[in-house]
Amino acid sequence: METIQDIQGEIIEDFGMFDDWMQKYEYLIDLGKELAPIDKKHKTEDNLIKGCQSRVWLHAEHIDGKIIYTADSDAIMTKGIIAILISVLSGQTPASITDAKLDFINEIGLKEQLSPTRANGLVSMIKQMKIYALAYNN
Amino acid sequence: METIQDIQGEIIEDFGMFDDWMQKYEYLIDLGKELAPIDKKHKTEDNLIKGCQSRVWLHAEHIDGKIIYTADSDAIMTKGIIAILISVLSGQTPASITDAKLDFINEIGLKEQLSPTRANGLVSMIKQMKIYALAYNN
Amino acid sequence: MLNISEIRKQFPILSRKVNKTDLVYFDNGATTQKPQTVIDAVNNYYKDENSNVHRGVHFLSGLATDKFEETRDAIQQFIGAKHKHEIIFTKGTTDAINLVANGFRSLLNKGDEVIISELEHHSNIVPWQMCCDFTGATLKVIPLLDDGSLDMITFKKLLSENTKLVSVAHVSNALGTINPIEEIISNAHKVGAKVMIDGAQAASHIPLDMQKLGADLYCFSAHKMYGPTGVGVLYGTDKMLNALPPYQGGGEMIKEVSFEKTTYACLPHKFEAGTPNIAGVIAFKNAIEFITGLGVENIAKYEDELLQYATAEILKIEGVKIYGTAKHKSGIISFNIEGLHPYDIGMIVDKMGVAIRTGHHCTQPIMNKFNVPGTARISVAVYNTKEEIDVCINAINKAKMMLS
Amino acid sequence: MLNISEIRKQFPILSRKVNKTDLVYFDNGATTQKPQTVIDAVNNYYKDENSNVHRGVHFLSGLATDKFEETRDAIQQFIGAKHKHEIIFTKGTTDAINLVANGFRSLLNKGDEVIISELEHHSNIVPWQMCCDFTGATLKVIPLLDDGSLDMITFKKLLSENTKLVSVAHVSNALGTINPIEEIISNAHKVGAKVMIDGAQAASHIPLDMQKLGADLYCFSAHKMYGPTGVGVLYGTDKMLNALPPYQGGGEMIKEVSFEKTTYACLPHKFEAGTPNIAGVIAFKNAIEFITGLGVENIAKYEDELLQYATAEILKIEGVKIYGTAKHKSGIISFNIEGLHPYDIGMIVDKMGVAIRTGHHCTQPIMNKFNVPGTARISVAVYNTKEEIDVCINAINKAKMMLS
Ligand SMILES: Cc1ncc(COP(=O)(O)O)c(C=O)c1O
Ligand SMILES: Cc1ncc(COP(=O)(O)O)c(C=O)c1O
Repeated sequence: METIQDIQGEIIEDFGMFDDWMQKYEYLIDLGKELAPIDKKHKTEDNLIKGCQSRVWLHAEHIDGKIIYTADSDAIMTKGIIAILISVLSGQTPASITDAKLDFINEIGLKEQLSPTRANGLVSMIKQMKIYALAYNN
Repeated sequence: METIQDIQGEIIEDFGMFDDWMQKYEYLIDLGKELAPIDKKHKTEDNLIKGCQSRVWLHAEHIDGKIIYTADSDAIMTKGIIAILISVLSGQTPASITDAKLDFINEIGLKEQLSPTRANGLVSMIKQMKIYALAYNN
Repeated sequence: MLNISEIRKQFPILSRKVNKTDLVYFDNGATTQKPQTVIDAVNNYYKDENSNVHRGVHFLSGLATDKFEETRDAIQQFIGAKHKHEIIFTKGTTDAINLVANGFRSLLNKGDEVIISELEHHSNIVPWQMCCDFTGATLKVIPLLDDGSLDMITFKKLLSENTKLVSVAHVSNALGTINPIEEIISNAHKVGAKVMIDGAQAASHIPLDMQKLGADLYCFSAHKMYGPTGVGVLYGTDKMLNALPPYQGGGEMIKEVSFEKTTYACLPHKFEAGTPNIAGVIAFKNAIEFITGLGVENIAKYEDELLQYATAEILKIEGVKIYGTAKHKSGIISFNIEGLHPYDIGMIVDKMGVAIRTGHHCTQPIMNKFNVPGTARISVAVYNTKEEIDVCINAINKAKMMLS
Repeated sequence: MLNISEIRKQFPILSRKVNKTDLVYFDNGATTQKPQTVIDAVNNYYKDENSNVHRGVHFLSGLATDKFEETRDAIQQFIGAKHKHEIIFTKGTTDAINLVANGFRSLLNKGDEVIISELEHHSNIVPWQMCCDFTGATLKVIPLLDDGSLDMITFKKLLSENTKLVSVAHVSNALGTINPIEEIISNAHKVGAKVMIDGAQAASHIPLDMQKLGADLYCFSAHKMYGPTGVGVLYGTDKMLNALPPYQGGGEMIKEVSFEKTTYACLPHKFEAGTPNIAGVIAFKNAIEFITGLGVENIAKYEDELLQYATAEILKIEGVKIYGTAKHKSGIISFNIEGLHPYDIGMIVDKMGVAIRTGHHCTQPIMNKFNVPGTARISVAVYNTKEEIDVCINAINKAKMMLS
């Protein structure tokens, strides 16, 4: 398994290839479409993270000392960003997840989307991912 | 008895002689000091017109078809302005008081003191003087 | 005829770039941009006039007070109020409605009824829920018809001698519907109910005459009518406002304070406790002058042209659905495109410089009625153009292509 | 050491003329003047950034929201609050106190007691009178000693297990007294009472650290601290604010609205219904930066020098009496001259360009205590100078001559 740091490096590299916002957004849309679906039974009210505009469902499982996340959103762009976050954090150990510094966010120009003042639920989602990890870390 | 219009003309003339605010204020202060005192028994809560800062007492009597005003204030500058208003309106008939246009106020540079937004009770006092006149006019 | 390109020049923000392209601002329902005269008035106030208002005897205090009160005069004229003291300055529409809803806590009893409608902004729902919770009064709701207009037949059935207040929007911020408020007022008055109108989306779009209209209470926000943020107006008839108890306690709203007994000042001060947004109120006058300079009728006519044009263009988009198709509409268009989330559309058109609003527009009951999580919304102001609508439609089409 | 002449240059209004002479502004307790950076921030906001905050997905909305929230961060740091969501934006101090006093309507019962003091501003009296009227709780008042300080012995006797809240000013706006709020807080907490501090006259004059201070609630107004009009802050501990019910209903303060059931948003949004004074909040950050740039300690030290100097000079005037001679005082001097009405003094010094406040300063109980209709008040800010004090004293002497 690659480390969180490695994966972040690859993502930065991927995004480095784009010349403009359109390519970047198209990539996000593709990622969103390809995101492995969440099991229907996990798309519950309990797993719902409410942003103001797009809804995000997040589920976490602890398998062989690793945490596996699945998620969904009703907005495709949000789903694209979720796909990236899952590719970085899913399958990692609880400890490495709680310690993770997600500095790739700044470098790929998604800082705005992930600003705590934005109303898309993604910041709460990252927080929730870390809370799950923390819970399994004990 | 001079008409309201005549008296206003004289006041404008008086004030025309002053070169600066100091002379004007000194004159007002003198007028304030010389204002005929209100009868103590008329300095009642009922006759009190509350401005925010200086208190004004106003009393009116109807004698021989004319209205005689007496008034007082705890601030001397206010009293000076009252003295002028009384010199214009006291001793006139109810009808001429209710009809009076007090345009001298603008011309002698007291407009500010008598602006409806100023908190010295003078605007309410003029209103009250007219209300008395109106009452006696019926 | 309005000269729109001259009007645009008065708005400095309209020449800024967003994401390297020209800003196309269609989020006017949320807040409008400000003309230079309004910006200058704020600037001048702080540079040359700043002082606390009322009570002060020094020059600046007098100056600031006079200018502050001049805005009250301007508003009185603008909305045709009978008395100057019927104009109360608030923080905004929300503040104004809360002031009234709080006051009605002492006027309502169990068994009384308050009527609002299904198309209200949350600001005209929640305060009444709180008021009814408190008093035991019942909240009744005028339903929406499928075209986004009010079901007036049901409204009339809801009215009874128990109805104490009807509070409805003049114009719906989510659907654009212009409600028949004259009819609502006259029917409500027949049963002895008071009427409050939320004019947040109407005041710079529809000519107002309070004395003709006969509403007991009417309110709006400066920031939605080319004016500064943090200023609103509550109009109420002398009689209605005198019947309401004071809202906030503090300086300026009292006549005399002692620990034994406090007496309250007259209107409008009774409802204006604390230092107001002086800069904002003073500059609001310039916004009013901007509007009256153009003429509200002219603005309404031009905005209606934009509405008709934009509606026609949007309907050409395949799979589009417009929410709110009532006969009487103001310049607001809410829509969705089949299979797409409004958030995604908003995000993408933004990259092309186009600012539209997406979401529930603080009108969740409307979203529930149409069974959507939200909509994309275009709302126009007098400085918008048909060319901008074209840019916007192009951007939406591009977003649609990228997302499909 | 502060460079006052450099500081003065940042305030454009200080170079204006009043009645043909230089403005000498000593009405800072009512409102302070604004530095160029604050004026520019408002200007830039309207020219380049204006948009409604929160909820919007387009560029300007994000920009305005980020800047709006940056002010919240700046305030958190400025007052040493533990959490960002403990900072609530209000219209001003009066609005903040009313928000809290309204909330305590659901926390107080008959038999409970609220303690305020005899030196409070009406804004910290009337809301509690209204709250006690409503709940049947009793309002107790800490008396003033002759020097204008609180009678702390009586205060301790007033405290009991019935005391649910103590609300006092940090600094008296009429007397300048700095109250021993640390002692008040620790004593109140011992009996389990909550403490609210009205910091309107303290926030730009005395260093603040909420976590050290331990107050449950603290509030202040931007316009009294070099910031824009129409903005205030209510600080409350997470725990205290969560215990208070929402105040105004509207947009932004809700999680979900339906006619059956409305749920409220988390802090700080729960208390921020409606479109806020966005321009004002954003520019408030620049005022905070102005203050921290100089250092509150440095400001306090310099203002104390001005206070000492002015006090000594005023006492040279024959027949003068200063109200408020407590040991711990902020830069506020209230006085009267025997036989003269403060209104007359204020009117005359104004003609010499000197702006002082006269009247009851919204503290009628203090006026009653000292048995005067009002006082003349000098209140200093960091841009004032000893030379200005000289000008002011000269003007007062001249007024005295004219009036005697
Ligand atoms: C001690 C004190 N409390 C409260 C207030 C009220 O502040 P605002 O008018 O900004 O609401 C003031 C302002 O005069 C004050 O000096
Ligand atoms: C119809 C309607 N009512 C009330 C409001 C609330 O106005 P404000 O946020 O200015 O208080 C709005 C603004 O969105 C609105 O559109």
